[in-house]
Amino acid sequence: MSRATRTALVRDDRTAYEAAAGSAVGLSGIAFAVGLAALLGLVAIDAPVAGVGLSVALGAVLLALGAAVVGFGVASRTGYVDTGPQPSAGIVAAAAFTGIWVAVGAAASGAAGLGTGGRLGGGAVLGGVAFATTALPREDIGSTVPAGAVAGLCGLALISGVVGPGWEHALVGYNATLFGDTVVPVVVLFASLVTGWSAAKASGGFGARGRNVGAYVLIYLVVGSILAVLVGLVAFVAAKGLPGLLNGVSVGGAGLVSWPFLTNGAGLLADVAGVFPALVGTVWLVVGAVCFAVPTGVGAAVFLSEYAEQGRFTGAVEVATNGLWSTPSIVFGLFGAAFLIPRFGNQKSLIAGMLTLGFMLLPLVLITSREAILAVPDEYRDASAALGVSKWQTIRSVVLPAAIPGVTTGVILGVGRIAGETAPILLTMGGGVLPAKAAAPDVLGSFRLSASPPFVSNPALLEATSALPYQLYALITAGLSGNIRNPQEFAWGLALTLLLVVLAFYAVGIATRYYFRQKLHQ
Amino acid sequence: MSQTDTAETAETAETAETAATTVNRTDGQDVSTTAGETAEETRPEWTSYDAGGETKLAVDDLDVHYGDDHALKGVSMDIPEESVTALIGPSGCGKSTFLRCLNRMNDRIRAASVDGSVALDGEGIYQDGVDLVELRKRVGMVFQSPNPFPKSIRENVSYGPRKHGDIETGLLARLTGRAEPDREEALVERSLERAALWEEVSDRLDDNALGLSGGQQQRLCIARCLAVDPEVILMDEPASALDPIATSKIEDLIEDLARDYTVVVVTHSMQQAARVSDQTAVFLTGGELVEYDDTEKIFENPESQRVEDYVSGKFG
Amino acid sequence: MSQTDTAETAETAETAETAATTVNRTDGQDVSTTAGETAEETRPEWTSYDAGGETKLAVDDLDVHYGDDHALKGVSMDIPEESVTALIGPSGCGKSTFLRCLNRMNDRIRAASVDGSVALDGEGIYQDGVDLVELRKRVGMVFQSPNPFPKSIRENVSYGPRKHGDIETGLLARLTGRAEPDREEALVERSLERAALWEEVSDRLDDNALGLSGGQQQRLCIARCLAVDPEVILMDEPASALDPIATSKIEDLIEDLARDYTVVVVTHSMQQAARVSDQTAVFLTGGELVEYDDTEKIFENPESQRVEDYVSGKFG
Amino acid sequence: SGNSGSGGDGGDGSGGSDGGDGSDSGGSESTNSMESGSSAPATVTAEGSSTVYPISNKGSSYWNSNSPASDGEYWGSNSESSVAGWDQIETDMNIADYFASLYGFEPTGERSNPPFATRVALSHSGTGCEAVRDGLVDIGNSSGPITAELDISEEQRDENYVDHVVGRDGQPVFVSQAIYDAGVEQLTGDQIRGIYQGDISNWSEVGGPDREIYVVGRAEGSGTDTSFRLNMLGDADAPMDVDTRLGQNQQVQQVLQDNDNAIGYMALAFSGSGIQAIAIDFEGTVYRPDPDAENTIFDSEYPLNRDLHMYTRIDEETPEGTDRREAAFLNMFLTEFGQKTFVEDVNYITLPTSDIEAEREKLPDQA
Amino acid sequence: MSLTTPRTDWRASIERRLTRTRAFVDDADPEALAVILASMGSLLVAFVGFLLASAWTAVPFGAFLIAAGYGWVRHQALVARAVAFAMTTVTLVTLGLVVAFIFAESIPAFRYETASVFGVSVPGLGMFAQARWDAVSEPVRYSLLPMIHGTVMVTTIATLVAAPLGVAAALFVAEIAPPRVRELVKPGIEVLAGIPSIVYGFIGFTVINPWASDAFALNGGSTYLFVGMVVGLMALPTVVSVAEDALTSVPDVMKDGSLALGATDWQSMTSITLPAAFSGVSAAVLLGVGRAIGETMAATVMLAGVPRISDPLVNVFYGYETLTSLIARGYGSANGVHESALFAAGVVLFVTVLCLSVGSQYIEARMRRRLGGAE
Ligand SMILES: Nc1ncnc2c1ncn2[C@@H]1O[C@H](COP(=O)(O)OP(=O)(O)OP(=O)(O)O)[C@@H](O)[C@H]1O
Ligand SMILES: Nc1ncnc2c1ncn2[C@@H]1O[C@H](COP(=O)(O)OP(=O)(O)OP(=O)(O)O)[C@@H](O)[C@H]1O
Ligand SMILES: [Mg+2]
Ligand SMILES: [Mg+2]
Ligand SMILES: O=P([O-])([O-])[O-]
Repeated sequence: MSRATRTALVRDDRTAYEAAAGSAVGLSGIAFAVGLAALLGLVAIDAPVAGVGLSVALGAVLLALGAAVVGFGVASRTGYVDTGPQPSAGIVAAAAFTGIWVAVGAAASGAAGLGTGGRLGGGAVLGGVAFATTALPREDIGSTVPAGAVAGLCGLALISGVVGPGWEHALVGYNATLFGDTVVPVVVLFASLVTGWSAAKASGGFGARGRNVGAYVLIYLVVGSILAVLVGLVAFVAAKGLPGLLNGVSVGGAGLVSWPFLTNGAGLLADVAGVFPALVGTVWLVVGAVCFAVPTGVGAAVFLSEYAEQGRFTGAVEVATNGLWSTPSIVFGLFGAAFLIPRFGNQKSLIAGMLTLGFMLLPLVLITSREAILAVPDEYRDASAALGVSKWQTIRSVVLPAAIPGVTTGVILGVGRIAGETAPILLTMGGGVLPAKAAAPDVLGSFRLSASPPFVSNPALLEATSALPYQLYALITAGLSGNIRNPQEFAWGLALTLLLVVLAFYAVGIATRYYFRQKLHQ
Repeated sequence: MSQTDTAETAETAETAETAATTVNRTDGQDVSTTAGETAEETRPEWTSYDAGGETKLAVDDLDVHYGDDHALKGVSMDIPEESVTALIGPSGCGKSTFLRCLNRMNDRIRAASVDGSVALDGEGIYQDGVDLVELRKRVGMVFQSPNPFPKSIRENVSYGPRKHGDIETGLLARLTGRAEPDREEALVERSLERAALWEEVSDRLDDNALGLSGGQQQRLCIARCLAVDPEVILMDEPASALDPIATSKIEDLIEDLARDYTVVVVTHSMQQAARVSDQTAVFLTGGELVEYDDTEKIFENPESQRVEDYVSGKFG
Repeated sequence: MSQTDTAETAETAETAETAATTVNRTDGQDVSTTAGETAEETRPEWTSYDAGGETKLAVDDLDVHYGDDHALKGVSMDIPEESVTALIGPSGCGKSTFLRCLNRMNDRIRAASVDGSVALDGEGIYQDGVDLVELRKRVGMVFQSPNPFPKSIRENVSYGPRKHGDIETGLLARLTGRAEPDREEALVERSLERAALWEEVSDRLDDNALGLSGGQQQRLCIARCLAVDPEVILMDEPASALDPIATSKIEDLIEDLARDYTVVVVTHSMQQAARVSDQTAVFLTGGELVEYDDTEKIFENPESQRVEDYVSGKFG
Repeated sequence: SGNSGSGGDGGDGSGGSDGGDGSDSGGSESTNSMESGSSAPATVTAEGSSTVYPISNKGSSYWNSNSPASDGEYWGSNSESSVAGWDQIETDMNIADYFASLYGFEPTGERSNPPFATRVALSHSGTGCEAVRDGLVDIGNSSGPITAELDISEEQRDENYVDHVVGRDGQPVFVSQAIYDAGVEQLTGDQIRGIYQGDISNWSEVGGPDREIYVVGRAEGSGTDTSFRLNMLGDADAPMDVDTRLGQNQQVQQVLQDNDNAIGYMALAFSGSGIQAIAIDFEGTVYRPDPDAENTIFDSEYPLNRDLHMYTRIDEETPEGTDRREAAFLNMFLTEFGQKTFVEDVNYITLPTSDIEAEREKLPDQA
Repeated sequence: MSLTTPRTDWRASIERRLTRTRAFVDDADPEALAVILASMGSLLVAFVGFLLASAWTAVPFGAFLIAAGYGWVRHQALVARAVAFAMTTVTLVTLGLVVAFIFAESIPAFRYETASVFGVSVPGLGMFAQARWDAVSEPVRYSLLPMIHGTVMVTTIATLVAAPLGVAAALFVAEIAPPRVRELVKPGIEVLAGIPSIVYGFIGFTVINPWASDAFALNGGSTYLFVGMVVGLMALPTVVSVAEDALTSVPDVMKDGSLALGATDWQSMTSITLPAAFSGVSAAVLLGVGRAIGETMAATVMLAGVPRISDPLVNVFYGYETLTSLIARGYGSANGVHESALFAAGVVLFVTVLCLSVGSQYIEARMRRRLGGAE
């Protein structure tokens, strides 16, 4: 048992082996990054590198990595270095490599001109070999040799130009053609992932520790890519949108900023076309939705967590709210169109949009408020009750104040979500593609009293109004035209404005939560 | 504990074990709480103690169930006015349950059902039409762990009176000239002084109460309770979360309070019960009140063998 | 505890209070943990105990901070092989912290930072390049509350060896004929037997471990730890959640284990420490190791006045 | 004609205009907002066809800008430029003031503040026809006949709607530049039918390169789609088989530019770079996308040639079908100035003078 | 449980409720009762008025505001409770109305698409029994199959993206990341949830579609492949945050137990944390799938908009139409049965997502019970 096979408590300083494996991981990482750059078209696969095309150079790297990885395995197996491999690489690795090699086999036989049967056969043969190589020998061989072989094969394909610049392969029956420009980077990405994982295992000395390192390398890569996508997305929209957004910005004498993109409409005579009406529309939408959803949601949350007996009724409401929460926004749109529009002047209107978004916001507010109220310690309620204070007084003076941080955070995050919604307002609110400044709704100034029912009216609420996400959609479908001088710039500026508005809500929401948490933990 | 005890410990443990096994064998039931008692019949006369003073709370044949769980079994006892009554017993024996029956805080526990009667100054508090709010104004409660509201110290203390409308504050009151900041100030000072906290916090009444230390928080909760001016004060292990210094302050305070109030205190520390209480009730596993008598009597010469075992630390 | 104690209690309380105040006055610092000790300088010779046997774990000048909180102050002690070392002291004095330093479980606590050195068989476990996995294989740990995995009893016990590759199971191993169900079976049986659990569970090894009672779960956790065959077993209040019967089983087990293993056990019960340990270390408030000696010596004739007060129940 | 729901409430200036008004600087854009007050006539609303949209939107923009006669760029005459048909107008009033005053509205004399605002929403013909039918808007824009859009008889049409034709479109068929360059400069009607009914799927079948054909259609219910089915495939409900359907004309143009194997039908106004209109051979007659050719798609002989309509509705309040606001606005398009500025300049075919006269007949008498 | 118990349960609870109501009515101040009756009554009337689209709705609503305002001043506790109850009812009514209207509006389409099996005519069967959607030319048919196929394609690809990446990222945030990194990554992923779908759609339409068209020589740029990937990215944050909650709710002592036995972090994660949190993690994936199914705008602007089934079925290089994009694109210009068919698509969406939601709630509740029992 372990006492007999005990390995050293303190590992020596990094051995040459670990260092080599570590550099192999690093090299795989670089290959991965270059592959990504090539996929995104940042570098061309036939760009010259050290006298050869990038594709050939990458092939050489992959071949070297494959060889190195196999070397790590062999060195460990022959006892040349001290590692702690387990008897087998395990069923997961075996399955993965079997899958990979079945695909390779099928593709190779297909390329060799064999039919479906040939492909199946080729796949099965190679898959079987891969399974045996992975599963049967000791872990150090099982997790390096198949990996090295994959990388080596990919490398050879690239070096020999079997796959390379100008290569193309029509996917018969799929109406698509694969080109070297996309396939080479994908091959590189894939092969470098495999060698990276395998080399990471080697650097961890195989065994439990090696698996740990291997898994971590993959997970870090995944998270890194997600974050890269996030940052890339925001940066891309920002880079494309900033020229439009900042078009004509100037600082006046009294420090007054003139920001035409945000304060102009897209009217015929406007110097710089702007998104003012849509911005105002979005603000009113949010205000309206909040006015409907927050009192309703908080009220219902209070009733459910403080008054109602926990039982079938509250259970049913919980199922209902969760159901509402996950209902697709377009369904809310349909509902708004069928229910609200006939009731508000029979046309798409601001108030129909407000209420539709309010319906969407309602479950969010209800769920978060309920959580916040339930999170208020019962001690407070007991303490208050023990002082002879009535239930409502307790709710008002103790429970709600303590729940406010949670409610606020939930509302802000919910508002962030609905502010960016398009589908519901597409069906209920509509609005113009390129509205002029005067089309911005003037809700406060439009209240009218009259002697006949409905006694109070507000034409601004009853009119179709644009909002940022809707305007973006309308621009996409209508195509870019109109009086705008640089339509592309305008559209990207609009997209950036929308993104900033929504992200601002999120930032505020997250910061609020962080602030209250800090305050609580003091 | 004398030093000779240590030599005995191994023995004690063994006794405890056999005892526990016995309990198990005779009852045949699962002992989920700390046990280890000798089997013994409780006799009614052990609990029919009369302190001599006016009876403030008369408990008669009180049974409490949590669902199917019989937590308190036919408890009867009279709690005298202006004195400290201690409730002791091993964990889970129903001390807190009993205490919560006295101001009907058990009503807040869904599973709990209470039978029997409790009378405050002769008026049954479990009869129909009792105003819970009124009852709890008269029977205040201080909880095991300090639970001040996340408000300022001042607001914590004046919370009860404000909500009862004894003190009017707020914009409306100020506009109509009904606000009485001076009366509030006086009340806060008096309550904090009684709770022996005034000196420590007088210069920071507007700070958040959560910034106080545990002992200060506990005294604040007592002050908060005093501000409502109750007649009975129930305390559930009021010092369990505190360090010795804070504990001794609370103990002094309890003795002090007994001059004007009827104090009922649950404690897990026999020393504390011995120090502060006038009479002591011992509950044992299963929710029985086994013995109720002068504190001195209970600790020096209890009737019940089990109580003797318990107070001498043989189990629990 | 003898019956005469009760009469003393009032006095004791007062002594404690004055003592505590003294501490406050001399230190001038905030005593946030349980205190009530007489002021006294700790002398190094009180802790420089040599048990005679081989030293298994040598702790030298260990300091632990949680953020700004100094939880353990310059603790040095040598823990001898194949014996039971008890750590006692009031709540919050750093016993658990000390224990977690011995297998570096403190690394998992974000705020914790450790200075000083701990050597296992002469090898420093806080130096660079230490393999935590290897360390924890050699220094096993049993937690305060039983924490079995939500798996079958068998899988719980064989979890460690499986993960270390000592036992192969699973589809692939079975396919390649490398599975050793018999060896696993033997290991599980041996470990459960050592943990005095085999008889109770032998016929339901495939049941979920969460279905066991608290005491059984705790013994299962011990068996799980034994299956890895560590050299040192750390136990943090292993009986605090258990009833007396289960407790005494665990205590027997500990004494038994000391024949082959080095056992370090934290306990809040002085009786337990006295019953099971060979040597006892007393930590007092502030994270100081005040005295470390033969258990008998500590309980009968400690050098430190504070330790004497503590073991005789004057505070804590 | 019907009023929109909001119109009844007494439209205010802030209800504003879609197609754009505004002024030279962003800052003063808001001047038109409140003054008009609640007593002003309701906004004229229009909705529908993306084909008609360039005409009505440009008209609406001009109207809402209410530029003074001295502003040679947007209305009227000054030293630098002369305006088509200006000699028939010769006024010193602002543009909307002038046309509104013809129907008795009080001029405001202010830039960006017309006597009443106009607003044009963009969708497609089907939607526009429905909107005017349901009384949601004053004017329904349509590039297909309302009879086909709403599936009604001509009697029903004449009973309920007034059909104002403001211009004409020679609906061309476009291909991607690459296809045109590869030699597909002309197709027969049958070939196009084959392509749009799924019988022909490769350009090589019609003399082009060996590439699949990316067949682009317009949204069902759009006038362009209806006219195309009607005029090319023979029936407004004829079956079609396309690879994608796009919302509006402009988007078709973009997709044709983005792909190098596409074919699509559009309105004339949307021809642009990167796409090429092709000549179509209908039973031996080749119609070329060139106004000067012998047979041209600008000709009314061209089978795909179609009228661009603005429908108003007949109801109790307006038995004539067109009220004064609508008439004032529509009349602007039926002048020489309007035909040049709003029809020809956006690439459509102007109406012959005789037709203009006939159209003006449908409007109520001027004040 | 026997069959009779629930019924007696019901009766008992109704009786209990009745007695409680009676006691409440007896206890309460008559004026307070009157105020509550007035405010609740007028709210109800206002609601009915609104349902009937009456112009008089404002009157009872105003009455409600006045009564509630007056009651707030005089009988705050009771009125607050009544209003809170009314708000709960509003929430429930909202869900009820959503269901009622979507279903009601879809009835004509289901009627139109009645088909018969074994002589029994089943309304709506035609929508699933053939594959033709053509709202214009004869025979006019409204099959939802092409859109369901599209939705399945998009959702599958999205799940393939969101599930593994989401679970990996959740593991990272919950278990692996150093605290500082976690504090950056967690809000970062939450922010990902905030990016409006139309922005994704815009990027998809202007950048990805043209690129895909080029890179794969496609006939047009719309592909289920890339729509699915974009939608997967959108569903990712849902998966991460729900799965992360599940992972962190596994008690620390379990992980500590594993580590103290000398297992590596990765082993502890795969053998202890993930299995213990399995239901929570699968609920996370289900919720993510739900979001993917309901995602509208990206699909609408990126897909071709032709109701067709790709050939072969799994051809991801075509992108025709999903249920959501069908609605978004078609609503407004459709009328009659065509419009009703869009509501039918909404019904299919709603029911599917509701099932997923209920399923994930059930799974989560099970996990909570299991972990609760573990303590
Ligand atoms: N809310 C509750 N629901 C169900 N059972 C309860 C509840 N509160 C207490 N019990 C049960 O009632 C019995 C008595 O509990 P109680 O809290 O009164 O004991 P106690 O004497 O205060 O113990 P401790 O000293 O541990 O506080 C115990 O068995 C306990 O499990
Ligand atoms: N995770 C942590 N973060 C911050 N401070 C901690 C943490 N764990 C312990 N401490 C602090 O360190 C000190 C010692 O704690 P430790 O848990 O070691 O005490 P202990 O002797 O085991 O007490 P107990 O008998 O109550 O378990 C205490 O002041 C405690 O508040
Ligand atoms: Mg208690
Ligand atoms: Mg501890
Ligand atoms: O003119 P349409 O937009 O309806 O084609």
